Amino acid sequence: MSSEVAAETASPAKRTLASRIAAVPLLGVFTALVVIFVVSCMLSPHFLTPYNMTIISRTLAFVGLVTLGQSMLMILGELDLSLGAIAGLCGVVGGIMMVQMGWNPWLSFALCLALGTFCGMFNGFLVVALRLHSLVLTIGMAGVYGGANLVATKGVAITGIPDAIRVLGNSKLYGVPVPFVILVVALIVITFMAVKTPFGRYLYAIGNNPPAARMLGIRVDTIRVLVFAAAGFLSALAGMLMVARLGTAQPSIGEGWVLAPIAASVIGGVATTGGVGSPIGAILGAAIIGIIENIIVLFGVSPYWQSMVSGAIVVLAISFDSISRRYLRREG
Amino acid sequence: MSSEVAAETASPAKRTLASRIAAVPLLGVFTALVVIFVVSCMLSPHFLTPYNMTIISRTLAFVGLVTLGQSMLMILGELDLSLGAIAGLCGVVGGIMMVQMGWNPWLSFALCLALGTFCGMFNGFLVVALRLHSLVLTIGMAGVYGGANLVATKGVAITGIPDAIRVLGNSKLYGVPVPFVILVVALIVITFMAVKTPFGRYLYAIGNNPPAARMLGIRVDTIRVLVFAAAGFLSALAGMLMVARLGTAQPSIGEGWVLAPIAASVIGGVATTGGVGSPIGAILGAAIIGIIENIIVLFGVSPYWQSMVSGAIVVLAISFDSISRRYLRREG
Amino acid sequence: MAFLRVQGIRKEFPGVVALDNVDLEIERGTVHVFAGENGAGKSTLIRALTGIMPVDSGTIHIDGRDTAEDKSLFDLVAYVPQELNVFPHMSVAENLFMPFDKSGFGGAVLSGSRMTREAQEYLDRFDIHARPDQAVGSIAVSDRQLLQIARAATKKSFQILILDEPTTSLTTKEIERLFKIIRQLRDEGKAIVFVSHKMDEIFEIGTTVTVLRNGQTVGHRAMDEVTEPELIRMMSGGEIRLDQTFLPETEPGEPILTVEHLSGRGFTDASFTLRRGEILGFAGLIGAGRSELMQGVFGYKKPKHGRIVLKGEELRLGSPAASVAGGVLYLSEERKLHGILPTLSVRENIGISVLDQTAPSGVISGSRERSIVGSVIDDYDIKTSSWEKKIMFLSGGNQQKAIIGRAMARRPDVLIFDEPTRGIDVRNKVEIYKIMKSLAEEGVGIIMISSELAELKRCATRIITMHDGEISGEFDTMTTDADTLVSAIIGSGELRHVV
Amino acid sequence: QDQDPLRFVIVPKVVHPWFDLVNDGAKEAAKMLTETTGREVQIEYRAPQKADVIEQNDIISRSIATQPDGILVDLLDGKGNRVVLEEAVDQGIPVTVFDSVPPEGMALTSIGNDFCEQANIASERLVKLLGGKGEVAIMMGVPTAPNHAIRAECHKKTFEKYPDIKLVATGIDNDSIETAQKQAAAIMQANPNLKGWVACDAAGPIGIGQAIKEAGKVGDVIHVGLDNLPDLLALIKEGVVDSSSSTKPEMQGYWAVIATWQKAMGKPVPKYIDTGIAIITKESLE
Ligand SMILES: Nc1ncnc2c1ncn2[C@@H]1O[C@H](COP(=O)(O)OP(=O)(O)OP(=O)(O)O)[C@@H](O)[C@H]1O
Ligand SMILES: Nc1ncnc2c1ncn2[C@@H]1O[C@H](COP(=O)(O)OP(=O)(O)OP(=O)(O)O)[C@@H](O)[C@H]1O
Ligand SMILES: [Mg+2]
Ligand SMILES: [Mg+2]
Repeated sequence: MSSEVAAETASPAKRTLASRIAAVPLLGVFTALVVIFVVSCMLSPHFLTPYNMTIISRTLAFVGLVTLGQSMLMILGELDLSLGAIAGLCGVVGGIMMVQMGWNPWLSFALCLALGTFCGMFNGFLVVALRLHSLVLTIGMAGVYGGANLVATKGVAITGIPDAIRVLGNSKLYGVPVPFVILVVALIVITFMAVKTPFGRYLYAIGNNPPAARMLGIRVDTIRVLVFAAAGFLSALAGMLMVARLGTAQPSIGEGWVLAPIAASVIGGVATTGGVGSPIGAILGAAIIGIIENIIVLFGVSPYWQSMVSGAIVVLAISFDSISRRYLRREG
Repeated sequence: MSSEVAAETASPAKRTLASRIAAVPLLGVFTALVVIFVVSCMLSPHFLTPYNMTIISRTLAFVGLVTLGQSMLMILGELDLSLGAIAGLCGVVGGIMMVQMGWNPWLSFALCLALGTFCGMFNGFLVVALRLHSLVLTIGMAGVYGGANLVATKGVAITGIPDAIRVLGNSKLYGVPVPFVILVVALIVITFMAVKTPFGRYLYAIGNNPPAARMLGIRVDTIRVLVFAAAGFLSALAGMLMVARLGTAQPSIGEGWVLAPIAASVIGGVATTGGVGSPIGAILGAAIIGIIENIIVLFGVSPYWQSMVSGAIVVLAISFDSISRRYLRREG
Repeated sequence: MAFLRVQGIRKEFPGVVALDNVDLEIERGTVHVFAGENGAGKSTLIRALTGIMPVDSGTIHIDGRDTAEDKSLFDLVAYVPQELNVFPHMSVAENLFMPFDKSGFGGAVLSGSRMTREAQEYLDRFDIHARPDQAVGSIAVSDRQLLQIARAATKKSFQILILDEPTTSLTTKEIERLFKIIRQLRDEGKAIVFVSHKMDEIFEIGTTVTVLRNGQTVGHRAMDEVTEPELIRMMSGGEIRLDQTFLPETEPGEPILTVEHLSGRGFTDASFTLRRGEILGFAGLIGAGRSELMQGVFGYKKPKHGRIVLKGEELRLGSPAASVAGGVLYLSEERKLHGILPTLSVRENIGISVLDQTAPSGVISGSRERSIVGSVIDDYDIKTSSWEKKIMFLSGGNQQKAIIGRAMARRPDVLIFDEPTRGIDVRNKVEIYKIMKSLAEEGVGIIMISSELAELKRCATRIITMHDGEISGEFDTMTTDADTLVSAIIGSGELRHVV
Repeated sequence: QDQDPLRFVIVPKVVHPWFDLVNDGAKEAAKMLTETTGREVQIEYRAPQKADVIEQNDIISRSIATQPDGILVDLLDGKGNRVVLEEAVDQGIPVTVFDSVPPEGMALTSIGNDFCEQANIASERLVKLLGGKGEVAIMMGVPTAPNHAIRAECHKKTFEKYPDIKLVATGIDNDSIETAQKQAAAIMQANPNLKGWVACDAAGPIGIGQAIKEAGKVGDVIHVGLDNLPDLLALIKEGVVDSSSSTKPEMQGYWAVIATWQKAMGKPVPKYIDTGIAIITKESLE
């Protein structure tokens, strides 16, 4: 470290290429993504078709929205394991409103986003009020929200979602699936927020050193609650878009959105200990996982091997990241 | 421990009752357990029957063994989300050895415990070698071990476990199910280790402050790997006992042993941040969860409400713990 | 009425009254010193003045108004805590201006270029060696401490600046710089509160002083009306001689630790020999690489090349466990990061390093542990309301004493002390010198890293100077004058061997 | 006559709408018995949250602890459930098995049909529609769920009988429509000549149907579905999915209660009652 200090203060020319690369935190995951993309293109002729790209980008959109929320929470040093359950609950409540109650679809959509925001906020409130680490609290809350879903639906999907909403899930804008467009917009907004606004920087500050942030007068608790709420909102959005996509409100929506967003975030450089990483990295991580899952099927990997292969690749991806970072640091 | 406190302070008379209670970390969870037990007895005439006590204690035995391992890891500041998958993998490998290969049952049993130990140790090795936080690594490893299970069994249970082994899961010792006896023995050994041996102290030291532990000359990495290995061993033991109980090696063994042990540990006072709590508290937490699940069914709660009720009770239990601890501290 | 006025403040923690009926008046345009021994309540009082810690009773008036009625009055107070409190993964500029609304970056969008520009001004003014966009985790400790002070000064509204032991990681040059800034601020009419255990600093900068003992105010004085011995007597209730030296009086024995051509991150080609029964001082500017070298010797950071011989046997490089097993102990300068086990009790914190005495059979004997821990607590006068108190609730100085006591209880052969008296009060400093002396006389080899040359001259028989990662000289304390040492420290002059 | 109500506990495989229909049938039978015999029959419904033998065993044993007059179970895996069933029998509680096969050597009445037959009906129909040749794919449900695994195995056996039928891919949907859709889309990408699909669970055929629609392959790829979830029926009506085969849950619940009641009354009971399989096509829906 002292050498860095010396090098940096004395002459910028002295800094090696490796240390410059290490200074770009997204480069590792971006490189990995490109490598995986290129390899996939070579492995399967069906990979780089417009249709397959549509599938990948749309799948990424749903899990990506949840990943955005989860990664912000992780930067803050928190975790919410109930985001999937919130997505599912909001999806089915939306279905109930639109179909069984016959409410205006857009009103129902908005109300469900509000519901998701509220659920997230409630988690945040409990974390703050009870001074609990969020991991276990949200394990419990996942049971509560998932249970509410079951109570509301009795496990039966709600069919007959109005076309007005279905368009959101199934149409394209200049050839790009609408959910993916929404993800990109959300990513831009959140990245801007994270990088350029005081609020975003406080996120990092709290994740870095909560007592110090509190001492400086940053409203740690308020910010925590807000970020939980934002994550709830994004999950509800993902859930509603999935309902729009499927045309039915499935009670099982969100079940796969619990661990994948965490894994994606870590692959993308967000530390589980807080204060490090970026939402954009997390989305790149989610893209890596999505492409791997896609290529495994395209490539005809036996279904019995699928979970092993994708687990192994997650492990490889984070190992690669960790090793390359250490190597680059040593060089720098 | 509390008696030690009393002995050391200059004037014990000055200390209030509340502060004495606060000084006994297990009292909160123990009280909660007693209250829940008494309420359960009042709610259902079927609760306090020998048969029901048998099923509660036996169920507790399996998840309890995993909880012991997970709580030690949590005290160390780590988490292993693949323990359930290890239990399942060891269970089915045991089945394959005993049934399909026709190996000696006890040899197979021992080999499976060794396999579990190895899997845990491998996780620990990766955590140490790659300097990763264990949460995400073990999400990936859960995929790997769970996938290996699927590859080995193609999802089909292996039947025909020899009676020699089945006795372990189904017989009783002085009216107590053998798996529960094994849990109690393991608990005593581990508690003794945690409280009375240097190794136990090192666990807490590392969980508190890893760099400081290293400076004290503690072999931090070795201990990490050992505790991961121990957790793998205990999970394999739980998996094998479950095979013994069922008489078939079910590929789904261990699926429910991922989040429950973490929730149990936190209810029992083990912090997810490391360095705090005790294995015995974690087992009390697991007992609370087990009794609640039992009484929910006895009481005839609608299956649609079950997950919501048990989630809410987990949230209540940790809230109660957190609030009472703060209240008592303020008093003291 | 004084600008800041405190009346009858009381604060109780479980088992200890940290502040007991404290009164205080601080005027603008003065530097007000809080003096007191470790655990006297200085930091607690400061936390009360900043509004971050509620008090049990008493009032605080700022600018004539009661803070209980108007919390925003605390915006007039800027505060630098005793412990380093930075955001390691964030940039220097961000650390400097956090929280943004208080430092004039309150808009909805942060301007990176403006921040960099203004940060550079602060970095220049406080002479901090860092770039605005650099991660704070990668700059030197002294720069972090200065950065923290600069951060307080970025608070646009502040009228009162409170510095809780700001000089612990600073060198003379940096302290001079800091004092210049403090004087500037004082002359601008700000009120400054300053805490330090270094007497010369207090007398150099202070206008008035309030002395605390066991949570009570024992006196207020104008600085020029009080002498050093008087002040020390007020703090400790006893007499302490400051001119005494603590050089071991026995002859050094055989070499116990030999370091040959050791190189690693932050130090190159270091060779030296430590003998039994001597205190070997290491002097240098902060950032000279002394800590790195010693962490390399100890094995906490693996050296790249070189050889270490301990008691005639080659020591495994890069293994603290092997060093500890061989009788080498290292006490870090960063006790929060490398020392305490925060949520464990004082008993467990001390007990952890004497396990080979308390658990020879593999099982810890409670009574043996209590007797060893008890004698450590007594010997080192560790102020704690109970042995079972979590060590994080002890005052900074008492944490330090617990860590030292713990190391001593292990009976090491080689003790590496990195800034042993940082944050320790005058009386306890002397206690630590005495301990080092008697250990040395028992045959322990001691390495003492210190940034206070005066302290090294009172304790060390030999002094090795380091500059920029390399050993720049080796001197006999008795025969070397301060100027020679200083020129070796700042790196002017050839490598010298005077012994 | 003993006027205490008779309590029968139903333990399905998992919380699932299909079993609500079983429950409805059971209640129907209970009502009929209450009215005709004058002694009240109560139905208690206790379901595992996950389709996992271990959890189901916990539920069964907790039900035994309440000493009911009969237990009706849809076994997840006869061999794995055996321990607790034996405990029930030991305590003199009548046990009836529905929708599944009782463990070997246990003399329990069973109601329902076998999954293999259900799968065979679907795969044979697909083969016939394809004229005995072409590339086909199977969508497995949850690989560890025995009924899903049995169906997958029987589909495979059927296809193996026909030399010109080529099984080119197998997907796993884990009982999720979304996953089914993703997997089906990818598999059709990788196998452009794919002509037919069969499924093994209720979620699979819906996801496959949606993927077929989206890929614009309606009419080109034939899909014989499974079960009768509303979405699937809609797809059949639309002509995206050819047909489906479905068990009759109400009938199973009804007859399981009758059999248990007979056993509880000490009357003789048949060893097996077949409730049949319904074939659903576009025509039968109209
Ligand atoms: N949060 C806390 N909980 C319990 N006790 C505390 C807490 N904070 C401080 N104390 C106690 O209050 C007393 C005063 O501590 P304080 O930190 O104010 O001392 P100090 O004068 O700053 O000492 P030093 O020079 O060592 O920094 C000590 O006995 C300490 O143990
Ligand atoms: N384990 C560690 N983690 C992070 N930083 C460390 C660690 N150990 C040492 N450092 C850093 O190494 C840097 C170099 O040390 P420092 O500036 O303390 O030089 P020094 O010669 O040891 O002087 P002094 O001992 O007077 O501080 C410091 O920034 C210190 O924080
Ligand atoms: Mg202090
Ligand atoms: Mg240093």
